[in-house]
Amino acid sequence: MITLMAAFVLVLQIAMVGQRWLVTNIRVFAAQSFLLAGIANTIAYFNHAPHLYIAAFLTFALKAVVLPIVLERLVKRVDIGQEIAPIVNVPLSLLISGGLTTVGYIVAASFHHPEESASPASLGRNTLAVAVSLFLIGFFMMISRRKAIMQVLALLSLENGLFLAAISLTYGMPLIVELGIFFDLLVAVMVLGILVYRIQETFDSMDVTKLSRLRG
Amino acid sequence: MNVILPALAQLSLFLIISPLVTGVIRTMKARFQTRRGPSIWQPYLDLHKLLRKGMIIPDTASWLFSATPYVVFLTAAMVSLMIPMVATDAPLSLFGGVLAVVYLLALGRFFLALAGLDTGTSFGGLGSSREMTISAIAEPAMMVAIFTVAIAANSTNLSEVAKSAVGQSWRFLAPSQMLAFGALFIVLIAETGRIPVDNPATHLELTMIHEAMILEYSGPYLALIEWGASLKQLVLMTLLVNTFVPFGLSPGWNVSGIATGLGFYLLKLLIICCLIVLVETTNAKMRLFRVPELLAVAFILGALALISTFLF
Amino acid sequence: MLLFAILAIPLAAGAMSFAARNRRVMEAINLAGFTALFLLAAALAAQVLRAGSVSMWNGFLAADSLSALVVLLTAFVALACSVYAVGYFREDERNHVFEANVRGAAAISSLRKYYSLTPLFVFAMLLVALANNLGVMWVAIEATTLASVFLISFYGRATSIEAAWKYAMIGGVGLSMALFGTILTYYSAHHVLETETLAGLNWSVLVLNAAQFDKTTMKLAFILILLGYGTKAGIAPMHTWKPDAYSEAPVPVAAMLAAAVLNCALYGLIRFYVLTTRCLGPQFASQLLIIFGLLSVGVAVPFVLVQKSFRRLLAYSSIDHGGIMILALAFGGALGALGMLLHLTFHSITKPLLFFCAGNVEQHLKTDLFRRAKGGLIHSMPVSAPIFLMATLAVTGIPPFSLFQSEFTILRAGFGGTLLWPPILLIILLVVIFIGFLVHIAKLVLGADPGLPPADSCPWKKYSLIGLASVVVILGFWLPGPLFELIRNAAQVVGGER
Amino acid sequence: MNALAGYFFFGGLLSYAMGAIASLITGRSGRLARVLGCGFALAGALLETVSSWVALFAASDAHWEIPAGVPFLIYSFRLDALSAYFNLILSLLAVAISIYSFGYLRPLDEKRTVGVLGFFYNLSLLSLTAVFTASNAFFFLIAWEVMALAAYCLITFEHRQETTRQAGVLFFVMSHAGTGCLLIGFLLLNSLSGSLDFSSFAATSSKLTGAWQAAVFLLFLAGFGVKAGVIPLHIWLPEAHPAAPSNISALMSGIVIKTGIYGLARVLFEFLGVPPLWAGTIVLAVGVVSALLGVLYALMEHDLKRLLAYHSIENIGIILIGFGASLMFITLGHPRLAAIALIAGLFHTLNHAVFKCLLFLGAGSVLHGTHTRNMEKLGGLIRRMPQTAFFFLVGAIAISGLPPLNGFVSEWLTYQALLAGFGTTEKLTRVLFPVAGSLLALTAALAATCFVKAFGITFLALPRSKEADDAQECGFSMLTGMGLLAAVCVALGLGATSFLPVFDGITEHLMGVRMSGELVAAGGWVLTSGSARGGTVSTAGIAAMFVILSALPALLWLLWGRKGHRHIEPTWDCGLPGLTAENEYTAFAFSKPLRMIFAALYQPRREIQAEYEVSPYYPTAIRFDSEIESPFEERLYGPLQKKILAIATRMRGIQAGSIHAYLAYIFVTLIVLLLFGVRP
Repeated sequence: MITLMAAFVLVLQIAMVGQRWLVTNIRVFAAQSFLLAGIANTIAYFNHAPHLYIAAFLTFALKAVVLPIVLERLVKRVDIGQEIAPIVNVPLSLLISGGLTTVGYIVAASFHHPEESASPASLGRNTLAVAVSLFLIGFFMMISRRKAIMQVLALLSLENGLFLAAISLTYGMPLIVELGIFFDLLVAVMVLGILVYRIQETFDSMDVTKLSRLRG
Repeated sequence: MNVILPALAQLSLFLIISPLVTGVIRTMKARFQTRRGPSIWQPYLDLHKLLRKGMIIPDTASWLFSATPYVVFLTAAMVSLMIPMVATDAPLSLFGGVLAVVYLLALGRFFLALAGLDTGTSFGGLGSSREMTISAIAEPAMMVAIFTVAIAANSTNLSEVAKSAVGQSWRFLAPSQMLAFGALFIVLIAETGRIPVDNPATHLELTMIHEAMILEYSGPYLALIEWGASLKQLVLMTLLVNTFVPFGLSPGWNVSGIATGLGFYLLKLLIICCLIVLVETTNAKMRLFRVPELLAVAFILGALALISTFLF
Repeated sequence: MLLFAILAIPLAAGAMSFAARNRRVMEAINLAGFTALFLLAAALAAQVLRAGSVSMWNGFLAADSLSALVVLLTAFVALACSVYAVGYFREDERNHVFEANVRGAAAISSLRKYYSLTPLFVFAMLLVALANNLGVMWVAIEATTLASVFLISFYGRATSIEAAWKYAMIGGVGLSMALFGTILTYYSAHHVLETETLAGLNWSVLVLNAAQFDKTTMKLAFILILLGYGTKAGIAPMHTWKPDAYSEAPVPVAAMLAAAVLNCALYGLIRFYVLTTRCLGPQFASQLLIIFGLLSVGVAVPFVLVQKSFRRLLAYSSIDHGGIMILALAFGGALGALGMLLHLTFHSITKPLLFFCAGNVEQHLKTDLFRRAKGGLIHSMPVSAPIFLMATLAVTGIPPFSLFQSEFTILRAGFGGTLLWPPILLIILLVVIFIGFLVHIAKLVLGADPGLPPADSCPWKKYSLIGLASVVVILGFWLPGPLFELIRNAAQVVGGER
Repeated sequence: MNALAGYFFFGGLLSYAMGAIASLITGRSGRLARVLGCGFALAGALLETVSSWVALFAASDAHWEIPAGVPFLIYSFRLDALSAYFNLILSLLAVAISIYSFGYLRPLDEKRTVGVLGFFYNLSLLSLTAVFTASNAFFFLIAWEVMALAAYCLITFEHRQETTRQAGVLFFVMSHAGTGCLLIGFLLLNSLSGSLDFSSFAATSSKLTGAWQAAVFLLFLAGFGVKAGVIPLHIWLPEAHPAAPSNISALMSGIVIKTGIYGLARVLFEFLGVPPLWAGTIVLAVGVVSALLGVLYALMEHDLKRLLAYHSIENIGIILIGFGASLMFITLGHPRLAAIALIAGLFHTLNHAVFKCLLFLGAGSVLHGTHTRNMEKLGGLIRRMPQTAFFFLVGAIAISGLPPLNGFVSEWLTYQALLAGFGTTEKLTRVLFPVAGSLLALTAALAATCFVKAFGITFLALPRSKEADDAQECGFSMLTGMGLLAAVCVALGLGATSFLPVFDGITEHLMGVRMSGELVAAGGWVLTSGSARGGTVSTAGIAAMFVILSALPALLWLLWGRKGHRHIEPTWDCGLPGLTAENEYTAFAFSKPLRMIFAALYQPRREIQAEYEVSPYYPTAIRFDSEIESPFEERLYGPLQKKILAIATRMRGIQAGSIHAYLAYIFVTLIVLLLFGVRP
């Protein structure tokens, strides 16, 4: 079941790659984060890892609710709901993300262990593959999208991949670390948000390809 | 004691013979050109006249101008004591071998060239420029030839060279020796400023070399320079004849030996003079910038001589 | 307690200067704070030398000699920068830079931004060095990025926003890779330690059982960490943010990025390097490090040879030095580790000097472009210009300045190894880099008098320069015994002997 | 004995250091800084002279180790014969230059920069001493680079001129590239011997064979060759030496380039073991080429100091001929000959140091008196600056290798070594020796030509410009400095035989033979080529003969010359009245024949523009200029530099400003490494 949810997460990620509407992208991201929270909960339930509940809750609160709202308000603020033309066109990007998924599986395949049957690794293997693919695809989205805010979003989805990896491999990091990470995430989004806003008002556009004055 | 007498003897011989050689060559040349020409004693008369006269020092010249004649004369005189003339052991051979000879002559030339520049006339500059150039180009050829000889005797000490040559009288027929001789002969022509390199008789500005440097000299200074020049010429000829064909060199300084030695020596000189005259009369003066080619030939000959010592 | 104080002081300083209402107070707070910090750092170093290592909160914070060294250097750089910053920003205010760039913003608010964010920035760096837990260390490093983004966009020019954006984005990606690496390390340790408490990521714990970690996972982990913290350290090809950030940030910030953040990033890298070598042996790590090291030094070459701005020139110099240290790590052995830490120390003392000189020159010329400068600065800047030339020679490893000693040590380590071509290639590249620097800076400093008005009047800027310069010169002839002792112990930590 | 040497040695170092600091501190008052700087330098130089003289004849090497406050660094000095010899040369020159500088730097008193000059002058003396005496590779490299640094600052001292700055940068760049080679070389030796100490290099030299030996040889030849200025690594030299103030040029040409020679001597004869034959051949060839090309380019110069700089290249070549021959003899197993060749090289090192320093100081005085280095503007100085002219003439005779001065002696020894070399092998290689000898002869003759030009055009006849016309003889201290060196030239020439024992220590250490006994005959009057039969020369004797024979002209006077008296009259000049400076032969014209003879090398380019109104046969104005090609700059270094910069410019595309590209770099790296990491 976890594997299934993980698969959904991956699908959503690829959907993001395919999706060109900014607001929709944000919503998809929210859904993805929601699913992640679900996964976290289930793992917490099955493997009696109480601290994961907190992680799950934080994920839900932050990634599925707060951040999307913040981002959407930012989008409203700088009113750019319109189309964004990616650097790599959609079919090709879908193809590439497919390739990246296979890379993810290849990488995950190397995680053989004597205690193959033991639960963490077994759910590890598959979800890890998903996690790695999430990471890579998120990374790829940062490269392929022009809009600053999309890059932020991509970065966040990439973080999602990490979160998935963490919970699936090791039932999440130690709690303090987990908290620290979330705190950083929050601040990061704030900082990036402000930067995006500054970019918008300085360059009258969100297109980061315009940011190419510093050379050599 | 046993050095001083020979030294005096050889020095005086050199001083006496050197103008004669110049005279002989001039006269012979004249005869070859079917002129009567001056008597062979003319150079002595010239020297006598010049020494008697007063002299004029250009106001642009410095003390170098006055110092040069002495340096030229003294270096030539000193060199004449370093090479075997009638006896195998030269009086001052210990003070310097063939290298010293070459470099002492170079010292004289150095000052002469400076004196040429010292007066500030364009002729002087022209002369010293050409003189230094040609002698510089002549240097390697001369050295290679000399090295061939020195290596054969494995010594740069001329007395040693002569001794070893006397030891094997017919060695000069060896190809290396022949080649070296040829090289050195060409150098001799260049160094003594003879046709086809320079014309000692001319004062035609375009072709002057040696004469151009000493244009401003007069009186005793001129005499010293001229005498020095003829000494140098004799020295080089002696070098040529005594290192390659050392016939009749007396092993020591005894009267009989000296007499025979002197006889042979004069004979050999006469032959060399003939050769020189032959060259001078049969060739025209070269353009200045053809001279290096001639000297290149000399260098090649010398190098061949070296390599042939390796082959044979 | 000491550790706590070290962390608390900058936080307090930050908060106070955020509350402060006028410039002098902020300056005073910062100066006082960082002076105190430096003293405490020295005390910590002394204590570590005595006791071996210090820790508190059952090992949540821990300082062995390596962390002590990094803390000391960070504190030193922070102090130097805070002194220089006073003069620097006063000059800016005199030139009405703030009004010009940030629309409608008063100078005071910009200054408050600087004076309150810098302590936070420093705090984060100190936490990096003092956190025993690798996860917390990651959090701290991420925090350094976040704290410094606005310091880079400080002047609010279009270009500085661009620089900040690139910094944030590339840094963000890099750090997420680092986080991934951390997770994998945790995982590979997980099977051995079977613990889910905090201790599972405590370096002091991990290093003891690193030998049994899962090999493949550790490989992947190290790769990710190398890329992640490598990004932060500006190792090619993740170096691209550096020139932009360094040339746009205010000089004190740039100096801190170049001299202190670099240390922190490398510190993080070293921690994992030790685990990796314990787990996989030196071979795997060093082959990667050699490639990245040479790449970084090599990538600097063309940009040093052909460069239009001296601020960016400095950035490439620190890329090149990062590469050198990475190579030192790769050459390994006791000598390599020692060489690396010597280089770390000398670099973070010499580099700020170079930045300060560049800052003075830039404020004097109102530009950082070579073609706008007419040369002959030595006439209008009798202090900064010669020191600039001196610092250039020092930073390119010309004796008698200290960086030559460390580079020589590193090269010895390199020639001690099996591969001879990397050190030889390194030497060649270093020579070329020196050429580039000399040509550029000599053109700037020497020459006929262009008739600029005399500068070098501001005592803050002048004496911070002279002081630092004399430290650099002295280091060339005398490395204080305790400091060398500390470095040697730290090298043993790197070498995995402690 | 050693203790004594030690006191003087460190006293000297201390004095240099104090001089540096003192002149830096007192920089504000120029006069004080000048006096202190030169004074301390002089004191230090004197102390060093004593210490190295003592050490030269000491029974055992003096060796001191002082721990430095820096990791791995030990200030370890070893004053063995070789070091002492070079230190002797250095201190000798330093004495003369310091005395000279008192007067030469006086015009700088108003400026504050004199303190800086004094600082770097003393610093370079300090580092030079360290270079010659360091016995630890790390310390040696530091001293080496400090020396380069000080030299750079001294060269760029008059940095207002563009050319000076470029010269300085060129020097530093080349020198640093050379240091790179040295670094590699020393580290290779280090990894072989496991220690940085010179003695350990020497101890393990037998282990050095095959490719390693070849690598080490080539690296050091290049590294030290740059500093010595051998062709084709010489391009910095004719730029840098003239650019510096003349007293500094004297230091640079006199001794700084000799550090390269010292390094070569140290490495080739001590660390290299038995070198392959080709090594010696290469050194010989490099020597010949440097000597010949050096003098040929010198001939084309009309800038007095550049001319002298090119002659440094020539003389370095002559020195290397000796070294190369010596190496070959070692390989062929003739230690005695090797010793003679080495002595020839080392002796010429000293001689060149002395007379080149003298000549540069002379050029400095000319510059000081006329403010120009362009020979075409000079002339007639022999009347205006008589002493300077005389000293310069001594130097010129010495450098032209004419008897009886010192240049002749060392060249004579070189010839002898080369001649003897012919017998050392049956292979065709033996022809190399006499050929090299004859080319050396050509070099010497051309050098004489060049100095006829240099001295004749600069000092003789009529002044060619106003500056030259109202030139002033320079002050006492400058004359003293030059006079001292001139005296040394004469002394080393006439007293060569009594100086030879100096080399015994060196040859014994390097070849295990003491030669002075065999090289001297006839009760110290005569210098032999190892055996009295082989060839002899006696400079003292020649000088004596000059005196004795001058009785001859006196005699002639008595016989004829009493009536004749001398008048000073206007120059005859073939009857053309009114000789002016325009009539004089110029330096350019003087070297014309050689320019045409060696046109293949020089590739002279000339252009003549004549303006005329009536007909081309009556030009109103003629503009003529001609330049010769400098092949190494134009064919080798120029294109290289262009290429490198072009590549660099192209590579800057990496940083094109697009964040997507930047992210892509990381992304690709990540994927590649991940796959690399998980590969089975």
